[in-house]
Amino acid sequence: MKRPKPTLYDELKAAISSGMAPWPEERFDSLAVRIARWHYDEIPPFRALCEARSVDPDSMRKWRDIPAVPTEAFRRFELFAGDDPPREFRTSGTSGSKPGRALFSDQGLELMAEAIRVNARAMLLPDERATRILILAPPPEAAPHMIMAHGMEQLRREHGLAGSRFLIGSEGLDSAGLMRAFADSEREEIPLTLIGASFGFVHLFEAMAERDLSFSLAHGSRAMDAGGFKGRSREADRDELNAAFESRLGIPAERCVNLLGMTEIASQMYDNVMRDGRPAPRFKVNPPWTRTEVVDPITLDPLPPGRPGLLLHVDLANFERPIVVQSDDIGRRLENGGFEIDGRAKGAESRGCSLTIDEMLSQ
Amino acid sequence: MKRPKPTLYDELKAAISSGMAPWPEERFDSLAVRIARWHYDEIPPFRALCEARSVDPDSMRKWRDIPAVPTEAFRRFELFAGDDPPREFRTSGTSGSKPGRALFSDQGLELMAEAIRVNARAMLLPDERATRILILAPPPEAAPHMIMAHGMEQLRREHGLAGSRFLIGSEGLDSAGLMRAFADSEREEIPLTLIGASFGFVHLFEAMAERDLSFSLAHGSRAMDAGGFKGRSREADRDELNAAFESRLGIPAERCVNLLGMTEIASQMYDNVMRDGRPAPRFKVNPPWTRTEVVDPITLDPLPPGRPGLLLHVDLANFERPIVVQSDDIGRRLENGGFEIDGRAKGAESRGCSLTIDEMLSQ
Amino acid sequence: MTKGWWLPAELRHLVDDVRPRRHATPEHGDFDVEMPCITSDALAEAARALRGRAERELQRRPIAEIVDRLDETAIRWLDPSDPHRRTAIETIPRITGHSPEMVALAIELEQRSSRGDHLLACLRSEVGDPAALDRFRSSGHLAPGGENRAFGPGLVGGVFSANIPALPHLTIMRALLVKSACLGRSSAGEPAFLPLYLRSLEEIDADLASCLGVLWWEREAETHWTSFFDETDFVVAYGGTQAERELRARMPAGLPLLFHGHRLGVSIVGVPEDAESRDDLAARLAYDATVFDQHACLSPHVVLALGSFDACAELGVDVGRQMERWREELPPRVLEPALAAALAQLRGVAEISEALGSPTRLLTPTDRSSAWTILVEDVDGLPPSPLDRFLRIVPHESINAVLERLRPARRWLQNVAIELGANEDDAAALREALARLGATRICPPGQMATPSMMWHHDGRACVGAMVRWCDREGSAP
Amino acid sequence: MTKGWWLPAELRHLVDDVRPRRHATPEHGDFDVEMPCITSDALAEAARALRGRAERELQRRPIAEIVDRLDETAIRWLDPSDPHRRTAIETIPRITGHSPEMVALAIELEQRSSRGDHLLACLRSEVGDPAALDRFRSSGHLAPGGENRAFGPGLVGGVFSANIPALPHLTIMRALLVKSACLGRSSAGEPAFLPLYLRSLEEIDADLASCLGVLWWEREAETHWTSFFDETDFVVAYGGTQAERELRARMPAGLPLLFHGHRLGVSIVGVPEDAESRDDLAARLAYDATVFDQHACLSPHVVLALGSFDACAELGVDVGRQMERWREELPPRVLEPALAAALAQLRGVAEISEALGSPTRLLTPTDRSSAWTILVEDVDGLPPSPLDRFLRIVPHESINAVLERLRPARRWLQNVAIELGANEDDAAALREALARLGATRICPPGQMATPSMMWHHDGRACVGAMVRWCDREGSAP
Repeated sequence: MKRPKPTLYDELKAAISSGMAPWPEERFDSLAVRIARWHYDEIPPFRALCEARSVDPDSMRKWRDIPAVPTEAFRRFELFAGDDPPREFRTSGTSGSKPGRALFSDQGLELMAEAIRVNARAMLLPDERATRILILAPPPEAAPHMIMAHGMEQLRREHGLAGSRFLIGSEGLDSAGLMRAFADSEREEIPLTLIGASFGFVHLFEAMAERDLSFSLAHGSRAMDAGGFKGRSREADRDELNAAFESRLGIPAERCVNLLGMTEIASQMYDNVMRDGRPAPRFKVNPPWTRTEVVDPITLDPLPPGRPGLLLHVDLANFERPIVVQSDDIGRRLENGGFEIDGRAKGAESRGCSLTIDEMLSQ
Repeated sequence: MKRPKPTLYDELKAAISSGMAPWPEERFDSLAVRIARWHYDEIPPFRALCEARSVDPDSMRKWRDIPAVPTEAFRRFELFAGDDPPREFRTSGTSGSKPGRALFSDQGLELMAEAIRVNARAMLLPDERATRILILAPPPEAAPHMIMAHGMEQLRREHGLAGSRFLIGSEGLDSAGLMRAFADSEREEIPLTLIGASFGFVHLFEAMAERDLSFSLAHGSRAMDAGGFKGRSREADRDELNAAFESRLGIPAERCVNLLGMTEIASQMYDNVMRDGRPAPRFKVNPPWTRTEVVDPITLDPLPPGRPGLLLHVDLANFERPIVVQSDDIGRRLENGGFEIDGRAKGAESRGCSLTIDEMLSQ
Repeated sequence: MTKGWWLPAELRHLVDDVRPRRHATPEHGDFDVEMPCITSDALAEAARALRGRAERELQRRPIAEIVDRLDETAIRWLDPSDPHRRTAIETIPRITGHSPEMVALAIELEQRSSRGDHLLACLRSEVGDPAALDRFRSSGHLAPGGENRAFGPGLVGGVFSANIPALPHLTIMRALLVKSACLGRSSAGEPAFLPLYLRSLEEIDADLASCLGVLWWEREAETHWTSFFDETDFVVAYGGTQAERELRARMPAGLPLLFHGHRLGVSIVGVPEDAESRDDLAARLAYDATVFDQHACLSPHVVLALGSFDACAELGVDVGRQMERWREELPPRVLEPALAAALAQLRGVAEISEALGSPTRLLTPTDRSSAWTILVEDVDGLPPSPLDRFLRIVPHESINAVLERLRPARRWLQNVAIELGANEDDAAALREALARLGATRICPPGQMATPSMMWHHDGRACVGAMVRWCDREGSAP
Repeated sequence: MTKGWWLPAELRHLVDDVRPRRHATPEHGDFDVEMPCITSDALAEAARALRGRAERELQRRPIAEIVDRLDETAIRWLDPSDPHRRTAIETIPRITGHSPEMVALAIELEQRSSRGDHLLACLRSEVGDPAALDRFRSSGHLAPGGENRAFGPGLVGGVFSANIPALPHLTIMRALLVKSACLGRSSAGEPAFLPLYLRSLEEIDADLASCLGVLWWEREAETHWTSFFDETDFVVAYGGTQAERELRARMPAGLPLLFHGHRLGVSIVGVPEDAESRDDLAARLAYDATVFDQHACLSPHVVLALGSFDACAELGVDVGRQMERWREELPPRVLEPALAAALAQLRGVAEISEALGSPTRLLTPTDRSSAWTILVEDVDGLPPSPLDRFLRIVPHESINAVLERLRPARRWLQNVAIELGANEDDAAALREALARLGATRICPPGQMATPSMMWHHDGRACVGAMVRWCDREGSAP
């Protein structure tokens, strides 16, 4: 039978619900190891990886003993320890390649919801102010496999004032509706929470600049952008985006948070600025049921602060899926314990004239 | 001395001022021949042409005896019998080639103004209704050499209600101002007279179609478009343009007149529809001090109705410049005595791969 | 009704329907040509089918056999009794206004240079060893043991202009010479010749013809252009500057294009002093400006003459006399009113200039007909001719003055006929200078209309440019 | 500071100022290269000046003399004591991360094929008679008496990618071979080699070098691109799909472009049964994937092997051993973190697959370093390699299975190394099939990195494509 001892799920859920206070290292390791041992039994590719690395369940004592599963493995293997029938989310993927898949049981969805709730309250809504939430994304009905839309819908449902909604329909962004909502916020003093993909905001501000539009949104408004600028739009500087939030909408930098989220993990890492109420320093914050390490890409050894390396995430809320996930994002550890993500690595430029995967798939 | 016997100028001006009633053929021929004889003395290239054709002043008895001067000659020679200092208008010309020049003394300008006045009253303003005149062209200050702008300014000054104005500035068309003016007309019931280049209206309606804009202008509104679609914009059907006037602005076809005007002659030929108060048949009308013949391009013999040929204009208001002008426009005589202009001839397409003048100059 | 399209029998069902398109010439009045109605999807299907046919049919054929078939076709077209030739000579004048005599001459000239030996010489010039189109062939250029293999692009898309009567088969031949299918969009201005040519090829070798097609769609039919460009591997197009702009705007990036745009031909001559030589030269100058009614990219616009105005005027009189002779043997196109109107403008201005005593001499037929115009003129710049047998003769003091006049037009320069008389050193220096300036063909007067298949059209290796190579290098260790 | 630009002395004043651009490699840390600051007007002026120099300087020189000077330059670069060569070998590793040994090998290989006899052979192959670049030459292809004259485009614009170290001089040589000036935009990723090459050419022949320049401007500097394209007559560019799109969007219609985009190399081998043959083959497969750290358009991404999975795994072990050997002789590039991260993903998945018992065998150095990776894998499709010595070996049952796998990648196919063992009939059929599919070069394993100057790069006659012809036809009457 696939279901774990109820106590593990309940214990984890209770721990997450307890809030954002740091956890004792032992609690984290104990939960991590117990989940990984369960995964060893239930997720054959994970067990294969353990075997390849000569790790057996008993030898796992701390989370560092748990082999990291590469995100690429989510494309190639079914990595799921939960109940059927699962809910499936997918990575957007490069055209031509299989998408990565993240499967959730109802229980798993509930756990993710709790993680989102606790994290968002602390990092995005620390003032507990009710806002109208406008989401520059398609609604979950239109994008049932998009984990981002799922999480945003939760925020809208749980925290949004009347009029909170998704603004991307089958015809693209409802710009007119969005401009009206900006004007309403300015006039009626209803604060907004704007949520969307980073490159979507870049396009929005470009379009507003062309028409020379700007608004002064109600005090208390805030913005959360997710994802990077890579690939889909011209690379834009984070400072530039924040400056546009300020100049086009009157949202100061300390109320603009960037979010790191991935389909392959259930939790997200927010910027600290909204929580700390100041625009600098800016870094990503791990909720206590997660860890992010900056490691050497080949040896996976942790790197000292400042050195660029691969981001390795541990997310206990990923409960039914591998909890130690090796991304291909590059970032740096900061002296203060937070971390930041690098822009797209410059490497690609120097790949010679031999065909690269991206090149071939983009055709 | 260059000035003609005062009686000739005064006689001509009085005749023009007398209105649109047909002239006895004798009066027309007598004035034409007297002007041409004066030109023989004062315009050397005209005299040279007469000599080449073995025409001497005494042998001219009817206007048909007067050699036609090609419009191309306005580029190559100074063709002016009037007083100095002249006012100069220019043809737009193809880039790279010299523009054609039409010179006017003060007296000549006065005569042209009278011709414009009498003609416009009959053909554009037969209802004598005051309208707000909006002109989709640059004002004369900005286009001092453009004969069209000069004539339009006269209409604005003499017939326009307050708010009549030119709408093309250094930044191009003031679209916003124009849309406001349309809205005002609709709301305040002030009829408009729209005047502009045909291809300018084509662009306007394209832009309005993109934004799905339409207005119902005040009753009594009308439009006058001048020039064709050739070269500057995609060839558009006259019917299509008239349909757009109706659907975008609510101006019915019988209130849309096309105007044939050329820098090389002082008078214009309007469509009959506004005068006749019905949309069909549509043809060009010669004011009584002008004639337009459709002739064989090589022999210059008149062609029967329906046969396409070259338009040859006789314009007594051209007083100080050659009055018989051979254009390179193609048109047809109608059975009812009016004439119409063909679209750009199809000839160009079959010119082979040898370089043509237009090709070379357009580089 | 004359057909303005052709597809191999098994693809004809792709054309839903046909409709007449009316042509009107001043001479013959209205004449209808049957044009095809085809959807953009069917167009794409036709293109794919033609490419597929070429892969199966052309790749397995020795190139020598393909050349033989084209040669047979040319031989038929050179036979005055050939029915397709006769149809072309009857039909094309009713569409383009060219005289039947001129169309017959065009067919004669074009098919003479379409013979097999010319095609092979073209391949040898531009591809090297023609058999490399059949199999790997040992190469004299690579290191010992090296081999070359040559391929055409697969499907050549042809976009034709209403150009010289009976010329567009050249693109078809070039495609077949690299074993590629060809799908053309005919010009609405002269859609009749290619279908006739393809029918004759079909009669000779239906399998070969099954790789070819010619269709037509509206210039504004964007989805048709998209289908066409999506399915073609190489585009050969003819037309003017505006047509080129439109084409490039529609083409996807990276699809190769050989665009044959408008070009300028000129003659450079010393005016002979003795009347007999002058008359001989005049006959050839007149012929060059007569053939194809001056519509070819090779046709002369102007004679740049070394000599005084008076000498040029004498030459002009001689050329005029010869023009009159050619007018009888090869009657001219009757001009549409718009072209006649433009001619009347130029003549009128010249008449005034001449009467004013400027160095200008206008020569026209005694009946003032539009059949031909010679304008001897000391003009500024290099005004192109309005064509249809309108030839300027411009006096020059020196070869340098000739070159200075040509310099601004260098990018359009195509064919230059040269005859300076005795001084061969001057001629050699002039040829070199013209070649540097941009001329792509140099010949004596009288031969401007007869380039060979080996001539580099627009200076390009038009067949070579379509070839993709595969080289075998290195030897087993 | 190492210079990232070069202009002839008399044009250097056009560069207003210089500024350092920092390169960081994991191995060497930060390293600054001096990049030029130039206005778009000055860029246009430089371009015009270079074209003018070429008209005066190159046109009057016999092509044989130009070839001799390029030969002398190659000889210098082949001399290990040459100071510019030594500077290149010291500098380029600090910019690109390639090892000095690899840079030295790249210089060696590239300059060996830049010798005069290779250049002349290239001209003979693509232009025919090289002397037609000097004067009219009688042609064996035209009718008797016919002559050809060949010209380059005037000014070739080069847009370089940070490609193989020490390769971009190829474009300079090709421009000079058609007597054209060349102005390059260097790649920010490797701007050091060309200035060194141009300095050595300047020392040998300052007049020749005075027709050449290499500059740099920001990718987004629109007015610079406009100046550049307005003044150049032919563009040769290297880069990926995105770079090509950007370039084409910026280029004016009709400006010819030879774009060398990304390409795919593969090896097709029969797995030898005896250990010695297998080891010999493995050495050459490993060498092909090692040279240029696999960055060349010719480099193999994958070995398509005829043999069982187990045979492939044996071959893989041998290739791995040889990779280890080359790792010492030609140390690999140290990967940037992003590339290492991508490699770690691929390795991680392979590790899981293998442990799950899939037909997968991952071979890496014993220290798990990123130096090389062999992945024996029965994979779907044709996943390209992430490069930097990552080689897949994929088992196949038949040659048809190999061809089916390659078919979807036909438009990227470049170089194919073939070694099937004894069956030469199979090899001949395979070569023909690959050539049809789109391969542009076929060679034995071990020779993928050493194409000749006569190879048709991307299947094109890269020098021939730049030539404009003027033909003399017809004889005096």
